[in-house]
Amino acid sequence: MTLANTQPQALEFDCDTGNYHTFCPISCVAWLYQKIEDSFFLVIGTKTCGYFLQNAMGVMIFAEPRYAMAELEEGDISAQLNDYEELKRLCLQIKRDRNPSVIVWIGTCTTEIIKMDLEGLAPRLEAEIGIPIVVARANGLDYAFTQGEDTVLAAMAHRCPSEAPQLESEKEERGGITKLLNFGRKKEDVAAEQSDYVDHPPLVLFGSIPDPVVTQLSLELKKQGIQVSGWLPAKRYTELPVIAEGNYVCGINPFLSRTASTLMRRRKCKLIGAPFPIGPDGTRAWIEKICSVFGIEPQGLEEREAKIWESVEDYVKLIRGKSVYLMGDNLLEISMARFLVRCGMTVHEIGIPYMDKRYQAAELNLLAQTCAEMGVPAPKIVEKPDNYNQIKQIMELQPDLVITGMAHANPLEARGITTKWSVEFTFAQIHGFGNTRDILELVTRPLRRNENLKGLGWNQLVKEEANV
Amino acid sequence: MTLANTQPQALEFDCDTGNYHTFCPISCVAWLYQKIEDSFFLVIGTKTCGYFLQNAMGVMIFAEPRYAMAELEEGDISAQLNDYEELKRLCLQIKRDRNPSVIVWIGTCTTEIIKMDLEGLAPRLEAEIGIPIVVARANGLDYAFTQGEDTVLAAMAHRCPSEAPQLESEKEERGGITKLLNFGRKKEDVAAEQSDYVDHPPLVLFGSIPDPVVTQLSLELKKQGIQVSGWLPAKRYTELPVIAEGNYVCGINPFLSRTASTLMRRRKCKLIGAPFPIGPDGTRAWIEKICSVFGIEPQGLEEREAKIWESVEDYVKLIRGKSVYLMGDNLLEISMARFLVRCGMTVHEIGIPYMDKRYQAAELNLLAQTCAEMGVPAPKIVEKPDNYNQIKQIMELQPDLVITGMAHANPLEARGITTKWSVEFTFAQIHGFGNTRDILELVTRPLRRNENLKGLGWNQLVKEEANV
Amino acid sequence: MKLAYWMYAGPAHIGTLRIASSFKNVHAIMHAPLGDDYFNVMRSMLSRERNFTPVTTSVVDRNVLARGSQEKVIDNITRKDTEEAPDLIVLTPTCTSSILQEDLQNFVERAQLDAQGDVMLADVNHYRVNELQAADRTLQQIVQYYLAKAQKKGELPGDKTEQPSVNIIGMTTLGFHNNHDATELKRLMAELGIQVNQVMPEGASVKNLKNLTRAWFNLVPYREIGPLTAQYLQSEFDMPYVDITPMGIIDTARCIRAIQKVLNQQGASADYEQYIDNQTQFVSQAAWFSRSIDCQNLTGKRAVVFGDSTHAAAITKILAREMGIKVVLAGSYCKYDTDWFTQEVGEYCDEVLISEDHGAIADKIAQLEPAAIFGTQMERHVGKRLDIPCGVIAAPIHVQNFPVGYRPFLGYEGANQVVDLIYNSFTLGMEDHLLEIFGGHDTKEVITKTVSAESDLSWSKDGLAELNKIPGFVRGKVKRNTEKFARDRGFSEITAEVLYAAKEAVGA
Amino acid sequence: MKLAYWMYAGPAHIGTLRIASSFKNVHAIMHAPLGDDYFNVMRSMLSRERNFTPVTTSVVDRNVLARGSQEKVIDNITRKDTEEAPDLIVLTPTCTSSILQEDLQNFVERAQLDAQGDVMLADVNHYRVNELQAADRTLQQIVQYYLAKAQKKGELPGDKTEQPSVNIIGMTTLGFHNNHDATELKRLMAELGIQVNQVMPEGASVKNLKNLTRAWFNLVPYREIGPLTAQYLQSEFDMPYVDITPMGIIDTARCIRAIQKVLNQQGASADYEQYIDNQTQFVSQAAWFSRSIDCQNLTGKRAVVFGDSTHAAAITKILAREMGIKVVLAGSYCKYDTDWFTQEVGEYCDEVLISEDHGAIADKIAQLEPAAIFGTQMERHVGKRLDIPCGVIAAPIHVQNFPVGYRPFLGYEGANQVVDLIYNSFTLGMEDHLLEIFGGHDTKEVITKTVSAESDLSWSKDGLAELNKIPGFVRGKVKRNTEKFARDRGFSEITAEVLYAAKEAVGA
Repeated sequence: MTLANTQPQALEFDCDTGNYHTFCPISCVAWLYQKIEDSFFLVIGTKTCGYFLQNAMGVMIFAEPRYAMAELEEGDISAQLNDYEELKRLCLQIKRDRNPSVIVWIGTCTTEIIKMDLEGLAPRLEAEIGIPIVVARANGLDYAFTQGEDTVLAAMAHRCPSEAPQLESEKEERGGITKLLNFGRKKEDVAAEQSDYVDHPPLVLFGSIPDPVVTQLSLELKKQGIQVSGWLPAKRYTELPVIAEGNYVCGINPFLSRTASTLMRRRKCKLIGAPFPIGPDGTRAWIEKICSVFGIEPQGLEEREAKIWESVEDYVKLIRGKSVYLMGDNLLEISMARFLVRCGMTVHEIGIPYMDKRYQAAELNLLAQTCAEMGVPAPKIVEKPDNYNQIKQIMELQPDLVITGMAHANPLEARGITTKWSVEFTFAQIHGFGNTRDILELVTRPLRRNENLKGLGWNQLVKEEANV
Repeated sequence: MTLANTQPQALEFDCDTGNYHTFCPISCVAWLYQKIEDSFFLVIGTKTCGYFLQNAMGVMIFAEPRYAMAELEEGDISAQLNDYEELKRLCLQIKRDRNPSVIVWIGTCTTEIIKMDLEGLAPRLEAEIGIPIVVARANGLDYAFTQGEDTVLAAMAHRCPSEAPQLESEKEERGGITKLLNFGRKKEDVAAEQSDYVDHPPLVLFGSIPDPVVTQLSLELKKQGIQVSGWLPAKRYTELPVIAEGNYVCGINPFLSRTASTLMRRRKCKLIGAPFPIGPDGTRAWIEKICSVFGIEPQGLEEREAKIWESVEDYVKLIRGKSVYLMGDNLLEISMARFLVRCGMTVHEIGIPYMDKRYQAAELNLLAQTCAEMGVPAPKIVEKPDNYNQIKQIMELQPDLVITGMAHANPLEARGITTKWSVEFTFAQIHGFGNTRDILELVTRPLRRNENLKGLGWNQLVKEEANV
Repeated sequence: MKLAYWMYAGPAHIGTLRIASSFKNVHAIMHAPLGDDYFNVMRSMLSRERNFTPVTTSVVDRNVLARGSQEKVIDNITRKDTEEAPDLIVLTPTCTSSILQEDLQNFVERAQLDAQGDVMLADVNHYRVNELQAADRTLQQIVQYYLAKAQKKGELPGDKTEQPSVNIIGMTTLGFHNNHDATELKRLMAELGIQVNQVMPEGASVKNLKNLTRAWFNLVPYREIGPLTAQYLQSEFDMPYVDITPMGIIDTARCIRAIQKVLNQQGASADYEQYIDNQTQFVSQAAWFSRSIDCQNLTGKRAVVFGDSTHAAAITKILAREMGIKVVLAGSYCKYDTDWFTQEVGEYCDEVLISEDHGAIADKIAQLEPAAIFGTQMERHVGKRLDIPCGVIAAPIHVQNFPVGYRPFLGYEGANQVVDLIYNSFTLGMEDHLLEIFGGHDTKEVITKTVSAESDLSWSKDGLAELNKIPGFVRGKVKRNTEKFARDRGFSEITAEVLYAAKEAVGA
Repeated sequence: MKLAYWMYAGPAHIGTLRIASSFKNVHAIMHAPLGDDYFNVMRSMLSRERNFTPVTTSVVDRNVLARGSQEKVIDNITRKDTEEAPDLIVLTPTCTSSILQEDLQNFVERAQLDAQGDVMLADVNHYRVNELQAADRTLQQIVQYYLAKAQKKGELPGDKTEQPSVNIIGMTTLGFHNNHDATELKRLMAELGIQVNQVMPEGASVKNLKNLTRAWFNLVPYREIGPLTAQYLQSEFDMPYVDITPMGIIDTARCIRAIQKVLNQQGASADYEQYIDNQTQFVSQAAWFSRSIDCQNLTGKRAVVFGDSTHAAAITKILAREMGIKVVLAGSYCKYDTDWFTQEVGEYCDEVLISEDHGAIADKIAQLEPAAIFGTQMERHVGKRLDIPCGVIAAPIHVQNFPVGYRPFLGYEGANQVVDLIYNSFTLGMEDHLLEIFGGHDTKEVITKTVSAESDLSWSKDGLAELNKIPGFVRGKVKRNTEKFARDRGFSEITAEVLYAAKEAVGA
C-alpha cells in the first residue's frame, strides 16, 4: 500500500433535501425480538406500519413471532376509544398468550401525531398487569432505520439495575456473559482464571449483535485482560447488566448516539469514544482505544490484524483499486467506507440518513486518517441525501459498486451498475476480527457475479432510457 | 329386491386368444414384502422386469425397499458366469445390508427360458449363508398378476412347521394372532376366554391381506366360536403357522389355487371350499361354510349382513340397475361380479386371466345363485380374453362401468366410457363385513365423478375416431 | 385497536400507488414520514422491476410538522414536474399523514398553477378502505378525470372502432399474475377476432384514456380492481361490460358467451360456440384432465379455499364443478364484498368464512383437516405446520408470484395452469403418504402425536395396536370418528373390536 | 448379475416402442410374455394419453414356448394389418423373448407376404443397449427403410423447399417435456422465418418420410434420440444438421447462430443477431433475472446436477455461466456418452460422475452437501431424505413431467421456465432456513443430529453452546470445518475459542 500523504484531509459534510429512501425505524423489532428472547414488541401504529413489517423485510414472517401490531383504527385516531383500556386489553392478551418478561411498546409516527401519551400510560399499566413495559419512540419523524434500535436501548438503559443484586440466585442470573465464558468449567479453574483479567473499572458494552458475536468480542477483550461486565441488551430482559455511576460504557454500533448520551447523562457513565469494531482495522482501533482508557498495553493486535488481512487477500484483491458509492441507508456507512478504503477502494460519496459528529468522532477521524494513509481523496459525506441527485451522479460516475437501499438495486443493475443491498450489512455478522471474511463475502458477491456475467454482454437491460 | 327366478342358470365359459393385458406376476413382491416384515424379495430377471417394478405400480418407490432385482446381464444369459456364485454374492450383500429372516427368490420368464435351476441352487446356498431361501416361480409364462402371490404362498406352505414347537419361548413367538387378540389382557381373562371358543380341529387361513383385515376376519370367526390357529403368510416369516396333517385350511383370495392344492396334497390338509369373504354376501357365505364344516350353527349372520347393506344403501343406490363390464385383470373378477350383482348391477361379461373352476367352485355357484335371485342374466366368463374384441364390444354395449386394467382406462374415459382400475381392488382392503363401504367407495367413485361432470358435455374427448 | 400479526390486504395508499405507477409516465408524490415509502421496495423486489418506481416521498419530519407541509409538497410536485415531465402527478397521503387533516386538495390546486402536467389528489379514506378498494377507486378517479377533461375540450371521440373491440380493465403492477393474465386475455381476444382497444392501467397512457369509449365493451376480469371504472363507463357513456372472471373452463366459456351477447347486441354476428367446444375438448387439456383417471382419484377429496373474492370464488367453482373435489370451506378476506362472494360459492361449498383474521382461518383449517388447501402465502405456511399441502391462489403478493415463466390464471392456458396447481398440491401431498404406505415398515413403534392423551376415552392396548396399523394420514380421522362412536354408544374403553365396529357403523 | 433397486434408463424395447408409437398409424407387435407389455400402461398413465397405445403383445406362454412362436407372431401381424390398416407394423422382442434366438427377420418376411402395410423387425441388441440407444437406432432404421424404399421407387424428391426449412428430429412419446419443447421450437422457427418441414417421430407419418430431404437442414435438440438419424441423413443425402441443444439463453443463441450459418451456406442471407439481442435482453426474462438482485443471492451457491446427457450438460452450463452458481458435481447416467458429456461440462464443474448406480450418486450428494440438486426423480427423493431441495430436470419420466400447463425446457420460454425451476429450488429451500433464522427461538435446546457423537473430538460445553447458536443449515458445515481445524492443530477439545479461531483461519 502506498502511503502517499498521511496528513488527513478534512472531511466535507453536506445536508441535502431529504427526499431519500430508507426503512422505517420500527424495523428494529425484527432483530431485537430475536436478540432478547423473553421480550414481546408491540408496535402501536397504523395498517401502513403493519404492512411494512410484513412485507418489506424481504421475507414474510408467518409463524406468530414475539412481535405484533396494535393497529390503530378510526376510533383510536379520533380518540373515541380510551387508549389505556385498549392497550390494557391487548397487553393482557399478550400476557395470556405469550407471557413475556417485558413488553416493549414501539411508538410510531401516528402515536406522535395524535400525541398518544405512551410514557404516561406505561407505568400505570405495568403496575396493573405486572409486566414491565418499556416505551420507545421509534418513529419516522425523528429517526431513520437502525436508529430504532437506539430508541429501544436508550429506553432500556433506564431499566438496568444500578447495583449488583443481593441474592445469590439473582446474581447468578445476571452473570450472563461471564457465566457463559466459564460454562462447564470447574469452580477452581474459574477462580484461577479471574487472575487473567486486569483490575479495571466495570465496562458495559452496548449495541445489539447476535450472541456468537457477543462471545467473540468478549473473548477479544479478555485476551487483553479486559472483562466485559455486561451487554446492553442482554439475551434476556431479566439479565440486563448492572450499570453504576462511573462505569465505563462503549458502543459497538454507529447509530447509538441517543443510548450513549442517556448512559452518560442519566446513568453517569463514562463513554469510551472509539471507532466501531467493524473490519479488522476498526476492531483493532476499538480494542486499542478501550485498552488505552484502562491503561493497558495491547498485546499482539498488530500481528492479529495483519494476519486477518492476509487471510482475506483473495477477496480484497477483487475490490482493490475499485470505486464505491454509498447511497446511505443504515448509518453503518462511515464504518463501511473506512473499512472499504482500507481495502483499497475509493469512495465517491457517502450518503447517511443522520450524522452525529460527536458520537462518530473517532470513526470519522479514522476514516480521514485511513484515506490519507491509503492515498485516496476523503469522500464527501451527505446527510439526508437526495436520491434523485445521487442516481444522476451515479450514472455519470459509473462507480464499480453502489451500496444502496432495496428500492434502487434492481433498476441500477438493469442499467449496468453493480449494487449491493445495504440492508444485508444490518443483518449479517460484521463485527470483530473473525467476521471480516463475511463482510467481504457480501461486498464482493455482486462483483464476482457480474464479472462472471460480463462476457455475456447483458449490461443494458432497459430499452429507451427516459431521464431518470 | 325382486326374486324373479331363483333357479340358477348355468354359467357360460369361453377361452379367447389371450392377446390381453395384465400385470406381471412379479408384482406380488410389492405387497408381500410389506406383509412379511422380516423378508427380502429378490427378483431374478432382466432389465425389463426391473423397469416394470419401478414404473408400472403407479408409484415410483425411491427408498431402498426390501426387494431388489438380480439383474441378469449378457454373461448370465450366455451362461458364462456361474449362477451359484453370482447369487451367493448378491445374497451375501443382502444379508450384510438388510439381514432378513428369509430371502424369497422370485423366478421370472427369463430364469425359465434359460432353465436356471433355482430350486437346485437354493438349498445349497441356504446352508452356506445361513438364511432360509424360498423359491417361487412367479413367471409370466405360466401365471398372471395376482397368481404371483399364489406361487410364493405355495412355496412357503412347505416351510410351515408341522408340529407346535417345543420351547416355550418359540411357542410364544408363533402365537401371533391369538397373542394379538389377547394383547394386554390378564392371564386369567385369557384362560376364561378360551371357553368362548368351540372345540374344533385347527383352522389355518391363507392369503395375504393387511394386518387390520387379518384382525377383523379373526374377530368375525371368533364371534362364531371359531379360533383361527394361524395365517399363511404371517406378519413375520419366523411366525409361519403350524400346519399338521388333517388340519383344516381355507383361502380368502380367489387366485390361490396352487397354494390350496399344495396344502391338500403335500401337507395333507382338508380344504374348506367356500366363496370368498368379499362383500357382505361373500363374507357371510364364507363364515357359514366354515361353521358348517365345524358343525356350528352361525349366530346373527343374517342380521349382520342386512345391517351392512342398510349402512351402505347411499352407495348401493348409485349403482343399482346399472351395468358393468369386467375386462379381466386380477382374478378377483368372479367375487367382484357376484358382489356387484348382489348390489343390483347387471354384468355384461367377465374377463379373467385364469379360471380354476374347482378352487372357485363355491364362488361360481354363489354367482349363479345370486344372478338368479336378483333376476339378472348370468354373465359369460371369458378366460384369457382378447382386449381388442372386448373394446369393440364395450363401444357397442356402452356399459355404465368398465372395470379394467391400467392400460385401457384413459382411452375409454376419453370415449365417454366410465372406468375403474381393477388394480385398485388388489391393493385396497376389500375383505370382510367392515370393508364393504371401502369397495363401494371405489366402485362408485368414477360414477359419482362422471355424474358430476355430465352436465358439462365433455364426453367425447377424441376427435376423429379411427377404428379401435 | 386490533392485535394483528398478519394482513391480507395492504393500506389504502398502496392501492393508489399501484394504480399510479401502473400507468406509463405518471408520477406519484407520497406525502408521508420516512419509512412509509416501502412501496418502492415492494415493487422493485417482488416484481423484479427494471425501472425506478415513479413514486417520490415528500418526507414529513419533525420540522415539516412544525412548519406545515404545504410548501414542501408543492415544491416536490413542481420539481418532479420539471425533472421528469410526467403526464400526471398523483398526490397521496398515507394513514399517518392523513391524520394531519391538511387541505391537500388545495396543495394540488396551487401546484397545478406551475406544473406543466396534470396534478391530482387521490381521493380515498385511509382508515375506511384497504389497498384493493383504494386501487379500484383511484383508477376510476383517473379515468373520470381524463374523460371529463376530454369532454370539456370536445376531444371525446363519438364513434366506436370499426371491428368489435374491448378495453381490458384492472391489470396492475404488483397484481397477482396480472402480467401473464393480460397476455393470455390479449391472445384470447385475438382468437375471438376482438381488437384490444386498451389494457389498463398497466402500461396505459393517460393521454389515451379519452379513446376508451371507442371500444364496444369493457372486460373486467377481477372483482377487486376495475368494477368501479366499468360501472362509471356504463352509467356515463353507456358502455356495456362483462365482469365474469374467465378462470376455469366453465367460466371462461361463460365469459366468452357473455361477450358474444354484448357484441351481437351491437350488431355483430359473433358465434363462439365452436371455438369454445374446440378449445374445451381438444386444445386446452383441462377438460380432458377432469375426465382422466388421475383426476378420478381426486373425487370427493376435501379442500379448503381462501383468498381474495376473485380467486377464491373461481377456484372453489373449479374444484367443485370441474374436478369433483369437495370444498369444505370457501373463504375470502374481502369483507366488503361478502354478499357477492357468498352468493358465488354458496352452492359449491359446505361453509363460507369471510374474515381478515388469519388465526381464525388457521384454526378452521386445523379443525377441518382438508386433504389440501388453496390459499395465500399465509395458508401455505399454516399448511406446512399442519402437514397439509397448499397451492397459492391469491395475494398478498410474494416474489414467487412473479414467475419468469408463463403462468396465467385466466383463459384456456390459465385453466391448464390451474389444473397443474391443483393436481400437484394433492399429489405432492399424496406422495408422502404413498411413501409412508409403500416405504416398508421397519419397526415403526412410535405412536404419533395425533394419538395423544388429550381424549377422555381410554384405548386398550390392542385397540391402540390396531389404530397404529392405519396409515398416518388418516389415523387422526379414524381416531376421532371411533371416539365419537364410542362416546355415542357409551363405551369407556376402545378395543380393536370397538374400532372395527365403528368402522362398520360410521365408516370411520 | 447386478443388484439393482432403481434404473435411470429402461430396457431396449421401451425405446423401440416409444419410436413406433410416436408415429401416426404405426403399430407395434411385441413378442413377449404376459406382463412385459407395461409400456401401454406407462404411456396411458404417465402421459395421460387419450388414444389406445398402438402396441399389441403377441403373448409368449408355456404353449407357445413348446410349439414355437412363428405362427402366432405372423398371425398377430396379419390380424393387426387387417384390423387397423397401419402404414407400418414394427415387430420387437423384449429382453426375455430375445433369448429364444428365433429368426424374427424371417417371421417378418413371411408376414409381409400377406400384409398390406409394411412390416419391419426393430434391430437392436436387448442386452447391450438401453431404451435411449434403442430409440435412437429404431428411428434411424425406420427413416432409412422409407428413404430406401422411396429411392427404389424413384419417389425421392430431388429439390429443396423454396423457403429455408427444417426437420426437427427427436420428439417422442414419453419424452421429458418433449411435447412443449416441440411447440416452442416450432414457434422459434416461425420467428426465424424457417418453415418446419417435418417434426418426428411424434405425430409424423411414415408416408411423408420421403420428403425429409426437402428440408435445408435437420435440427437435433436432444443428444439421446435423433443423432443417428441426422448422421445418416448427412452421410447419405448430404443434409447438414445442427445439434446444439437450445437450452438456456446462451446455447439458444449459439444454436440460432449455427442455423444461420447452415442457411447462409446454402445461399440464404439470414441475420439473426438482432433477434437474438432483442429476445435475450428484453423479451425473455432470463437474462434480466441473471442480472437481478434475486439471482445475486445465488452467486457461489453449490449445486449438484445429474441426469441424461442433454439436460445435465445444459443445466450445468446454465447454472455456471448464466447464474454464477457453483456446480460441484455434474453427472450423467448415459455411460455410453461419457466422452461427450465430460467435454461439455468439464470447464463448468468441479467434478464429473458418470454412473448408473443411484446409490453412488446419493452418497456423493450426501458427502458434498450442496445447497440444491438438479436431478431426476430419484435425486429428488435423495434430497428429501437429506433435506436438500431438488429441481427435476431429466427422465426417468414421471407423471409430474406431463404438466397440463405449458412448460418447455427449450428456446426462450424454456429459458424462463428453467430460471423458475432453479430459483424455486433454491428459495423453497431458503424459505425454511429463513423461517429458522427469523422464526424466533423459544428455547430450542435440542442438539441436532448433525452434532452427534460420531466424531473423535470432544466439544466443551461452551463450544457446543456456541455451535448451537449457529443456524441449523450451516451448522453441520461449521462443525466439520472446525473439527478439521482442531485436528490439524492438535486440539483435543473444541471450546468456543477454538470455534472462533477456526472461523478466522478457515472461514468455517
